[in-house]
Amino acid sequence: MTTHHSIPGTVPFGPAEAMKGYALNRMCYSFNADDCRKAFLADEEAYMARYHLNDQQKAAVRARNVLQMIAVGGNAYYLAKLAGIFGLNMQDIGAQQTGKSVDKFKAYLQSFASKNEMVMKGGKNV
Amino acid sequence: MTTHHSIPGTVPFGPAEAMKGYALNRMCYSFNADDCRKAFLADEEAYMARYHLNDQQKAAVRARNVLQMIAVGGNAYYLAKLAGIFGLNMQDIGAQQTGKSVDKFKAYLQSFASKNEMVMKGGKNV
Amino acid sequence: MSKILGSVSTSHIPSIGKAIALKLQQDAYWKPFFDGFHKVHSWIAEQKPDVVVVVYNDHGLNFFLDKMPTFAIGAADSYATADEGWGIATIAPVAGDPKLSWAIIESVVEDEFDVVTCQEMLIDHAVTIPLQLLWPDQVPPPVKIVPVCINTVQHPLPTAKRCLDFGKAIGRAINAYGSNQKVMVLSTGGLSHQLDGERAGFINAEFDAECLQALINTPEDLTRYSIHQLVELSGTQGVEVLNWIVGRGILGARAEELHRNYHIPISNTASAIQVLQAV
Amino acid sequence: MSKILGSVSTSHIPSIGKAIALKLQQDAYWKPFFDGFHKVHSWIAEQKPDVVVVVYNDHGLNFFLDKMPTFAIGAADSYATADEGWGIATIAPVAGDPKLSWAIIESVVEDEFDVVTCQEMLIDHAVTIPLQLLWPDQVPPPVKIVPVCINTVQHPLPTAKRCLDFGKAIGRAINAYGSNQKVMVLSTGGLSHQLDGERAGFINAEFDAECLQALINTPEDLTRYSIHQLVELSGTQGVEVLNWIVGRGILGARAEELHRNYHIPISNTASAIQVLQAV
Ligand SMILES: [Fe+3]
Ligand SMILES: [Fe+3]
Repeated sequence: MTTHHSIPGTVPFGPAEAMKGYALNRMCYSFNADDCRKAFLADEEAYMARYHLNDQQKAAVRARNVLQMIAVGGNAYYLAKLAGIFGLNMQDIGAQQTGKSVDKFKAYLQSFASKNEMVMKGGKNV
Repeated sequence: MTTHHSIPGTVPFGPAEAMKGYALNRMCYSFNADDCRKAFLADEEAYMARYHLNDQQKAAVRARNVLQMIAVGGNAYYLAKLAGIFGLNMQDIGAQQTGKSVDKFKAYLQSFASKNEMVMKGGKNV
Repeated sequence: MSKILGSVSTSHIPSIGKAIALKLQQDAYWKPFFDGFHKVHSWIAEQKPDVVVVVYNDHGLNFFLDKMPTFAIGAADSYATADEGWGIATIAPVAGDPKLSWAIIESVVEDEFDVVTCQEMLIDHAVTIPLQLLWPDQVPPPVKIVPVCINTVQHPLPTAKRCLDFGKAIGRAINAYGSNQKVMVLSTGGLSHQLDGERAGFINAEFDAECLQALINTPEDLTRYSIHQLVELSGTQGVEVLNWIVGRGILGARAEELHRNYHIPISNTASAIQVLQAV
Repeated sequence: MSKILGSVSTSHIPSIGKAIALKLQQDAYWKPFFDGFHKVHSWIAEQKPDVVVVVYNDHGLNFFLDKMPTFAIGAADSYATADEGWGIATIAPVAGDPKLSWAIIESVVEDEFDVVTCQEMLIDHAVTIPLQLLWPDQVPPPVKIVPVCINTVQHPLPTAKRCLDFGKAIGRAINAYGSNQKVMVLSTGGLSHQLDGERAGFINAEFDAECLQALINTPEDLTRYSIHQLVELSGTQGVEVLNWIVGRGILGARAEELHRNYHIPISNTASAIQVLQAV
């Protein structure tokens, strides 16, 4: 596997994650179908077993903990479907992962707005 | 679509065939599954309708006519699965398409055996 | 001969779909974003494209990790949407242009691009939201589409150079295609954002500014970045800028920037719009 | 460093599978074909490969025209077989080598090959029959595999030059891979045959001889042929020789031919076996 310097707080979804997370991501991919979402909600444990999640993956899902899900190979694009089932939006997820309140996380995003004008002007003052 | 000089008796499976033959090939692809083969055998017309074959495709299948199937977009790799249902092997199909008896078709193939030695010797007398 | 008019590039953030469904265009949060489309609408009204080549990435609707393409091109009569699992509205199927699709596929394969050919293809919010933004009153839009899907999901991703070259190859195919159709490019995704990890919420306006400038007439400048550097500079999902790079390649050597909008934040993303006219 | 030993190339005609199941190896029709494997068996016994990169084409089991890849590489722990619809026996799953698969995938994508990555992949007779021919007494075989699937089904096909270059890129990836594994190449398909159309039964021994000679040390000579010319010269399914060209590319610049067998007809096909040792 290619190795790079690490980027703090960032796990690019590469071969190691793809192998490790396959079962979890496959379960999340199934949530495109409404009956699969319902089956998961009706019996979460049975559904995770059917998709062969390992113990760490099951624990991460039970804990609704996104960082744990990433640590066990979850991919953001597929995890979004699971987050949707739990009623979490992208700010909820961002807040959870960064240890901020949702309001603090939104304020953090808002703080970048001060740069809008610079970019509109062609980044001349970069 | 790219055009080339035509090769007599030969239709490379390209874009025109892929578009035209999609429904027929999709039906043939389903025959990987035993229950689909059984469903086809139980009610051929209903099965063809379910896969949206057009009238020419249905007629070619009803006639068990391989050249017709190719003319309506059938691809050899998928049609092989349909031929299997009809109990036709590659020599039966070859005979049908070339208008020979099966024995004549086999003899035709056998006639090339005279060249084996030339190829084994490195094609020196090519 | 078919003619490439230019390109519209835009973010495809899912929450935009909800804002459209709830008619929040005049809401204070949304107005700076939606107002960015007025000039896009007048440019489209003036240019009247017949076909739109949509360069995007799939978000786990049509492709899964069992068979993950680097580059995929749709070749269907019609492209349906479907449930993505988290409440994004589906829209009526969008018409395809399979003959143009196949002309592009034949040309780029001859040019040594190893594409996946999709005669059935579900399109997700990365196609439907931009189409709704460009033609807000017409669903389905009054154009045919050719979807071009880029892997931004599972590394290894295609390099920025490969993406630019892929776009150039598509551009050559369109220019050689013998129709009178007017072709528009629609590139979707980005700009900087990161949804996952402790760095979630990462945004990099300086790098976005650099990308927007380079995309006008010096897209080669972006090819010096490795994928790892692009992740570092634009975020794990900010690499969707690869879609913009492919789209820029299609336009050809020279372009003029007619319009730009940049607005932070929409959801967790630095939203951006850019209209480039081919010259 | 891993080492590329050489390659075995063989036809993968479905009826071979039936002959194996019915134990017809000594039958007059089959003996000239099966006898061609004695030297293959002794070469393998002497070389003891750990991993086999199998270059083949799918026959409508794992891929359909909805999503048709040009090049696909398996990256699974294990590859199952399945019902192909016309009586070919399935065999026990074959072990994969996902780490080598991913090393190849990362390297060839960096080298601008746009592969499909398959973490689940059904293998068909084009993989299982050659494995049974090479290890007749061991099912599953005592090796791990990396399946590499080439589109020979739906035109446009990758050009012969692109196939040779793809093989070379895979070879570079294997040579750079830091393991002590001994890697063998297994290319399957061909040689000349045509199943469909009024030209069904077409065979071209002269062209097959040219291919077998060129594959030893001048595979570039084959890249002057367009796909259309390859169809004309080797038949609609004879284009499976593209798999052999990819496999030859993997070996590197120089090879020595240790063994050849050529026998017409097996079913409708000019069957061939070639063993090349990397030098
Ligand atoms: Fe996205
Ligand atoms: Fe074959």
